[in-house]
Amino acid sequence: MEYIYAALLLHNAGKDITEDTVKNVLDAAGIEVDDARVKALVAALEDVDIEEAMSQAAFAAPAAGGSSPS
Amino acid sequence: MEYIYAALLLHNAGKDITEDTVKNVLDAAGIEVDDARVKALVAALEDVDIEEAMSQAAFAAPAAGGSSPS
Amino acid sequence: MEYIYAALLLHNAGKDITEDTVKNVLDAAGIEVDDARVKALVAALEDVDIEEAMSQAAFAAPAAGGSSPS
Amino acid sequence: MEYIYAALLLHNAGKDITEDTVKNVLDAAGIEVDDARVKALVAALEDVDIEEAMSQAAFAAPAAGGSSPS
Amino acid sequence: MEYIYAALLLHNAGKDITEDTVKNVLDAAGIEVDDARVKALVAALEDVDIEEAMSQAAFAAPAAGGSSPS
Amino acid sequence: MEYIYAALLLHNAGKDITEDTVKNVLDAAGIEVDDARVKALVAALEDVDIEEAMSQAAFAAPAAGGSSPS
Amino acid sequence: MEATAEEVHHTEHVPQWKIEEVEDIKNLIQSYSLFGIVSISGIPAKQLQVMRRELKDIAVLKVSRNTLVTRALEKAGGTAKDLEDYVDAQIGLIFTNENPFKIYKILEKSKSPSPIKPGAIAPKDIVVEEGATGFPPGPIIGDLQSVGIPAAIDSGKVSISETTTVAREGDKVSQKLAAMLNRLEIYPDEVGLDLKATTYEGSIFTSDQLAIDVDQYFSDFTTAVRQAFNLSVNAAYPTAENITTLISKGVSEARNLGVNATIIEPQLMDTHLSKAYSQMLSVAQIVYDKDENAVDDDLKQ
Repeated sequence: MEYIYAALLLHNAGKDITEDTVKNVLDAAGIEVDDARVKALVAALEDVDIEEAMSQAAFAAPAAGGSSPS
Repeated sequence: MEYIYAALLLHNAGKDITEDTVKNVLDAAGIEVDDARVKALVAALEDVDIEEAMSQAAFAAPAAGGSSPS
Repeated sequence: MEYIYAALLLHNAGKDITEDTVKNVLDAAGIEVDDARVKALVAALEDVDIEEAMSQAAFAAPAAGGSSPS
Repeated sequence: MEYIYAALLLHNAGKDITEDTVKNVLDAAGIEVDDARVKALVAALEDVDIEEAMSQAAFAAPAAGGSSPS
Repeated sequence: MEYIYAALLLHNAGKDITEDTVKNVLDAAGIEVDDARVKALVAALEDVDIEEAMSQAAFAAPAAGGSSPS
Repeated sequence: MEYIYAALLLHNAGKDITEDTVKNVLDAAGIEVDDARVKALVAALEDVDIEEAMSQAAFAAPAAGGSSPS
Repeated sequence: MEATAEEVHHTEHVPQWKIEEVEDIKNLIQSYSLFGIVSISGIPAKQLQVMRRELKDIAVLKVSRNTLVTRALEKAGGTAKDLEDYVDAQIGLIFTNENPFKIYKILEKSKSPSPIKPGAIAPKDIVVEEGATGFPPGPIIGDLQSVGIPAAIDSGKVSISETTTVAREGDKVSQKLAAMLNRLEIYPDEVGLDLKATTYEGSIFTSDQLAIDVDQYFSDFTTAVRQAFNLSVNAAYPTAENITTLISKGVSEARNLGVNATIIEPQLMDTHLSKAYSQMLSVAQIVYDKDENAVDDDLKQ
């Protein structure tokens, strides 16, 4: 989920979520960045109203309740 | 919430959450860092179990997502 | 969700979920395919027991979408 | 369920759900298409608000040999 | 039960539930119709909100549900 | 659901569920019959043990018959 | 050379040790990144010694005369001078290189319960729990009752018969009640180093700014995690953590659509049939309640 957190961080700070900005943040955290995942993230968020998507309850799968993401 | 996201990013990546690492991440996102907030965050994390907060979030999700038919 | 539906379609038909098969399905639907997203999907599915994940849906079903049935 | 996934895929991509588009998607997945089922699918969805129907909790079949509701 | 199914069928198709329409459906199914029962059924259904009555069944089921659609 | 009701009506009356019998029932109800749906229905029911499917529903019935679910 | 002249002026009237003390405090202020003022009121000298020892790896604790402290603050200048306002009553000085939020937390945790003084304000609700006391029967029963604590003899001991709130937060505690609480070994007060304000890297932090709301942080983390999860699912961005949810979501949506739109699909036939059957039973029940003869015999069972 690091990539998502990076996106949220940028969003909250009012910054654009681009491949570069996401990469910068992940780099700074000492994370080895996977370009494809960054690209996928940026593409997935392109048409998304982030404010809405982050506040709207996601489909509640029991899996989410079970194990905490590691 | 940027500071929280930064901490979660680091936590998820298995990195230590220190004043420096948090600052680095925020800096990289182009956020003007407030040292006091970073310090407060790092101090708070001594008493906040992120793993627990994460599992609580997951646990709460189904309730948030699903409304029972009434 | 198109990428997810494509994967489920393939799985249900007993087909392998690879970057190529997913791309083919999305292409056929007239969707402009983002390679990175396909990659991310296939990677995420690698370590998941799809059958098991699917079976969890039944439990979560009432919560689906988060809107209460009228 | 492949036919339904095909419909969802098309719907999500903002495409019309017609016999042709459904067939194309199924074909691309390497599925041998049953014309009657495609026709039936398209007919069944004709007057349906797909967005609502997919998010509204459906009647769940009781478990085979499952426990009776308490 | 056929009588009820006939009524539901008519209701779902947006048709009036009258002695004639019910009889027609049952006739078409090759069922020997009991006039008194049809009369009683039609009378009993007069003040019933069939939609609501049916939806009660739908709500009860999810509690019983839990089998994976396989 | 008309097609399903028709099938159950026939089944309950001890009649065969064929394209013709289903069509007859629907016709008699004044429903414009979609041949593909009838075909698909009859084909789909071929491998289904209707008696068993109904007995599964019986588990849900007490709740359904009772008052509103909690 | 006005400063020197002033220095000389003072040296004429001020003993050498005072000058050294002021210099010492000034040097401490300048050599630590954090300088704070703590209230030491109510702390016995002996306990203060213990506290100083316990803190020695983290901080330097110094107690001096307020006039000298004020002098030192003036000499140190900068933000230190702004702490003058907090120099009153019994105070001590604390010097550390720790994070100010951490030092505040450490000091808060080191506080220990202490008897409440007569006439003091209750810092929180004071509750006396029901149950046996160690006291043998005697006039204490009347004493308890006179401060509103119901008491009786039970198994040869004085026992408090009901859990009672004897003072609300902010209430003044009477002499009688204070004495009784002390006898019952109930210590509602807290004694310890009470950090009033600190300077830190050019800013001043007061105690209310330094108090970390751990619950708030916890709930912020929970919210952030939920937001991230929501976003990842709602944007259908697959990760190891949410792929199961995404699959479940897709499956449920397909099922919902299939069932709600009655799509003829082999995997859904059982559900369609069950649903129809259940609906029929529901309607039949209602019909039966109105007229038994409206349903056929196999439904009457």
